[in-house]
Amino acid sequence: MATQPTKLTPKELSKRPERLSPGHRLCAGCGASIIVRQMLAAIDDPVVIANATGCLEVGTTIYPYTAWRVPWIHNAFENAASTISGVEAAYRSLVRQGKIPEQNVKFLAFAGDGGTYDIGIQALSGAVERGHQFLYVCYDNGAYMNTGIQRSSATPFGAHTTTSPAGKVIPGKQQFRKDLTAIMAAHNIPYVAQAAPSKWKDLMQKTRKAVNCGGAAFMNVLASCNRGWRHGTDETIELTQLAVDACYWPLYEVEDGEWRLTYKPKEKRPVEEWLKRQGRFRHVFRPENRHMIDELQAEVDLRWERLLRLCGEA
Amino acid sequence: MELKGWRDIPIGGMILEAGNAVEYLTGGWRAFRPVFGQAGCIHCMQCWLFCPDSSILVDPDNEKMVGFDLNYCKGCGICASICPVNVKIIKKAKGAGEELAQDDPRLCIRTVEEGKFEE
Amino acid sequence: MSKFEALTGNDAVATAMRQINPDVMAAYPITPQTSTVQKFADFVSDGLVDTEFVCVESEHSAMSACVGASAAGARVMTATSANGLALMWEIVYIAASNRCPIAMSLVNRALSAPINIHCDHSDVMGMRDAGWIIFFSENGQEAYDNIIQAIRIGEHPDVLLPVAVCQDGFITSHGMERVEIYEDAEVKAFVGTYRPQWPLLDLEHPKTLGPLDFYDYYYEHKRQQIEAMENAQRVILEVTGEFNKKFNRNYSLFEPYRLEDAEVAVIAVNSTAGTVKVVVDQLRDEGLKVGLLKPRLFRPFPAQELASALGHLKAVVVMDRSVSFGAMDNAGPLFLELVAALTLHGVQVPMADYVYGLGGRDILPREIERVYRDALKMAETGRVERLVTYLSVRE
Amino acid sequence: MAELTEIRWHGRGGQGVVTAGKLLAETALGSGQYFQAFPDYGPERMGAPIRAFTRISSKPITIHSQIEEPDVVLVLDPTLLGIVPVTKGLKEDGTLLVNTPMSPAEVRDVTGFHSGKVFTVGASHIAIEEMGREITNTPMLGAFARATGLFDIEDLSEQLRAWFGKKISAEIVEANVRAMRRAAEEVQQG
Repeated sequence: MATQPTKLTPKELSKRPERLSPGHRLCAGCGASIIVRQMLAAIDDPVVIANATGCLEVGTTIYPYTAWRVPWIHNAFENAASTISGVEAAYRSLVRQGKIPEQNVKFLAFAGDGGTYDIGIQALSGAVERGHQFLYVCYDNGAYMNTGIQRSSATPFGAHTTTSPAGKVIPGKQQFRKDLTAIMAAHNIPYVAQAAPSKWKDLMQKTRKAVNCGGAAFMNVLASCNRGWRHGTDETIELTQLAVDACYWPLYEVEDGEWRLTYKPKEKRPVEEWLKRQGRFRHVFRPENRHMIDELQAEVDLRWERLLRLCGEA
Repeated sequence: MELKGWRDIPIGGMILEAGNAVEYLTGGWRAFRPVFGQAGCIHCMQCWLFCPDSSILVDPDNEKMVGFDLNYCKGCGICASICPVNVKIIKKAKGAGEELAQDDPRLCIRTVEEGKFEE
Repeated sequence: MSKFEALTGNDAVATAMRQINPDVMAAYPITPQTSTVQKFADFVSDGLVDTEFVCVESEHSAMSACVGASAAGARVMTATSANGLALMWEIVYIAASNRCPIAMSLVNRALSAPINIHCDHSDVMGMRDAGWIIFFSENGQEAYDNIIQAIRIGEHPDVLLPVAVCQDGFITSHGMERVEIYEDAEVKAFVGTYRPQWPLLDLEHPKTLGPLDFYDYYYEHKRQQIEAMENAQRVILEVTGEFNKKFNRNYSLFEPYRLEDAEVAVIAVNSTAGTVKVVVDQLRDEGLKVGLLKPRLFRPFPAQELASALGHLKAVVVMDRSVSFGAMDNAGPLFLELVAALTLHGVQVPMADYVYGLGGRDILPREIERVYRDALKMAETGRVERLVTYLSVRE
Repeated sequence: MAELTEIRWHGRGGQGVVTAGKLLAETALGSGQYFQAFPDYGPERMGAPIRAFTRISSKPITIHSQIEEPDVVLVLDPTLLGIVPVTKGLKEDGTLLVNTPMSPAEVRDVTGFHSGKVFTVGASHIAIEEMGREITNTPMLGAFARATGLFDIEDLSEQLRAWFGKKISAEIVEANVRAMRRAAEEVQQG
């Protein structure tokens, strides 16, 4: 009798052994480790994980210590997807040849937005196009946080980073965030989703769909970073949810090409409310920059309307 | 862990003791600490869900939240901010908390192995 | 019973790969190695191998997937050339330091720019210090023999290093020659099954591979790599000996050709060594005491053995098919390493370097004959007129 | 059998020049000889003039350089005569074999090669008649065998069957064999 999957309630989940041990060196209040803990808690099957270079990798495996209680490999910055595709190919081959038993192993790759939107997008696109059975998770904290908050294509419009500083002439990042989730949906793979740890059940249900979709899956998960976003260490979950309610980070899934909204805020918050709480946007509240808030709001609305249409909700 | 020579470590940079990060106590990072009103707790385990450092201690048999693992808690205060009980029973207090540990019954310091809870 | 076939160097290597039947092959096409991967793809789609063939989107991902698969516990092979190897650069070093015994067919081709699809050794010479074991092959037969041995050498517990087997792009990779192909069962028996000691897919003993090393441990891990490279020569001779016995071959660290009683010798690798042999025979017919030393193993570099094999000579000339730009006299890397090896092992002999064949330019017997005449003059006068000569470059 | 015979093929991309070289190599293998067959690779686009090289010997061949002074030159495409210096480096007593309706004498005038032996054969014509397509490499092999005496027609026929056996229908294989044997008969020397 196939054992029943663990019920998705905090009580039941809290009984399962932690796969990411305490003692890792991610910053206090880090969104990424919450995401990893929640997603791994949702997967009952054995997992093998690849990481790209980045905060998660650095913070969890400073030799001779490792916080990983599951098989884990880091290769380089731009190849989490191709590395895990090699591990998955080995598993497929060794099982097919009867050299190791089939153990329903789930293969995951975790990488930050820099490692996914920018330097790793080619390996990601290649691996999903080849149809390896794995889930690629991007913990999107909106910049190269590990190396000191440099701008990535995931950095929000207007945000201050060390390579898109809020200067007198150029006030912060001038481009809108690359919509990577839509790009991955265009790969027509079985499962793509955007999620956030503040809506933990939604994140966990999506994780389960992703690891059981029978093919390549991609999840983009908002990971607040109090260092980079400049907010209090205790505001991680609150600000993550505010981004969702402001529809800057909508929660939806694309299952076999079917777009479905999985959360609709009762009251859509103005994006300004989210910006106001973060030091990286302080400069847009100066009179001469306020227009940037409107530009960002317009873009957020444009993308939100488009998403509603795609999900048949408009 | 005292430093080993090259003949005494696995080759290829491998780490063979999974999860040995538990030997590294990050509790020392705290500037704030969680203070816990055990009586008012409804054991909803939200704090367990949102703790970045797996530092919420759980008694799985009785499905109860029983305290914080101050060996690792970095004092971020997320548990305090998301605790759904209207009168916040987890507060973010100044100080790392060690000096209060001994006398304050509400603070429970436990070392945790594999998520199991030991007295 | 082995059989003789008309095979290009690429097809010979592909045949070896089929017989080895690796668990995973991750590769990306690049001239001139491509027909190896094409041939292997036929084997895969005809069900002649059990290999999981990962057709990646770039060489960077080829080596990345190889590292993932090898770490997982699979026997892994790949093939590349020139710019492809250059794109793998970051991961070539990681493969070696993760101690992944990946076997790679490296079909030598000039590095860009300008882009050039023909043969020279700038690619392998560029990665010679990355921690890989490196073999040279004069022709398709040697590439076939070397890559079979590479599996056993790389996977030996005292070594556990990746191995690159070189051959010359187009000249031998696309040149069809007579190749002796051993029986499948014999090759299979020789390579045996791969028993990884710490496979990532061992769920009972979860491992972390690729941690962050600070300055407290990085050096120790590198010292382990040095130890592996030091063990490699012994293991290579053991495996080579076993191979020679089983398949009636005569491989070693290098091949001396009419060297014992020679006064002067040329040192050349890969296909050019074959052309040099023809010239040696001609000059020997004229009564001139000339010989050739053809290195096979390049990393680890058998300095001691090379020095003792060349100790008796009156002049030594090295032929380099690449240039170390900005190194002493802009000489070639093979020359620079041999100068060091000989000098430090007490062999004081006039030495000169002839850089030739860059970007596939042909090297003709008469040009090699001139090299020998220069060497004979050097032996006579004891003087080196020109340390580095760029053969056949138009002034 | 001369110890080492060096052969240069001239043709255009897509005319099976490289395949012809390999066919010859397989035949040499069959008769216990050593050989090398290698193309002069450039971007071999359809129609572009290309060269291929073959060496055949009774002893192992270790040389790995281009052939500068071939013993035999074969020209698969007559239109190359005016464009490519096909006889460059051809040995004094060498053999030139051209697929052309011209006579050997006319070929000597066009190429200026007045020594050695010149053979001509209407390989294109034979190919079209026997195979319905202008594939000249197998007929030229027949003419080559006859002109140089290096190979026996029967061996070549067997080799063709073995080589094409799996790849194309028996009917086309036989057409190739017929074309090859006809070229062997119809080749003229002058």
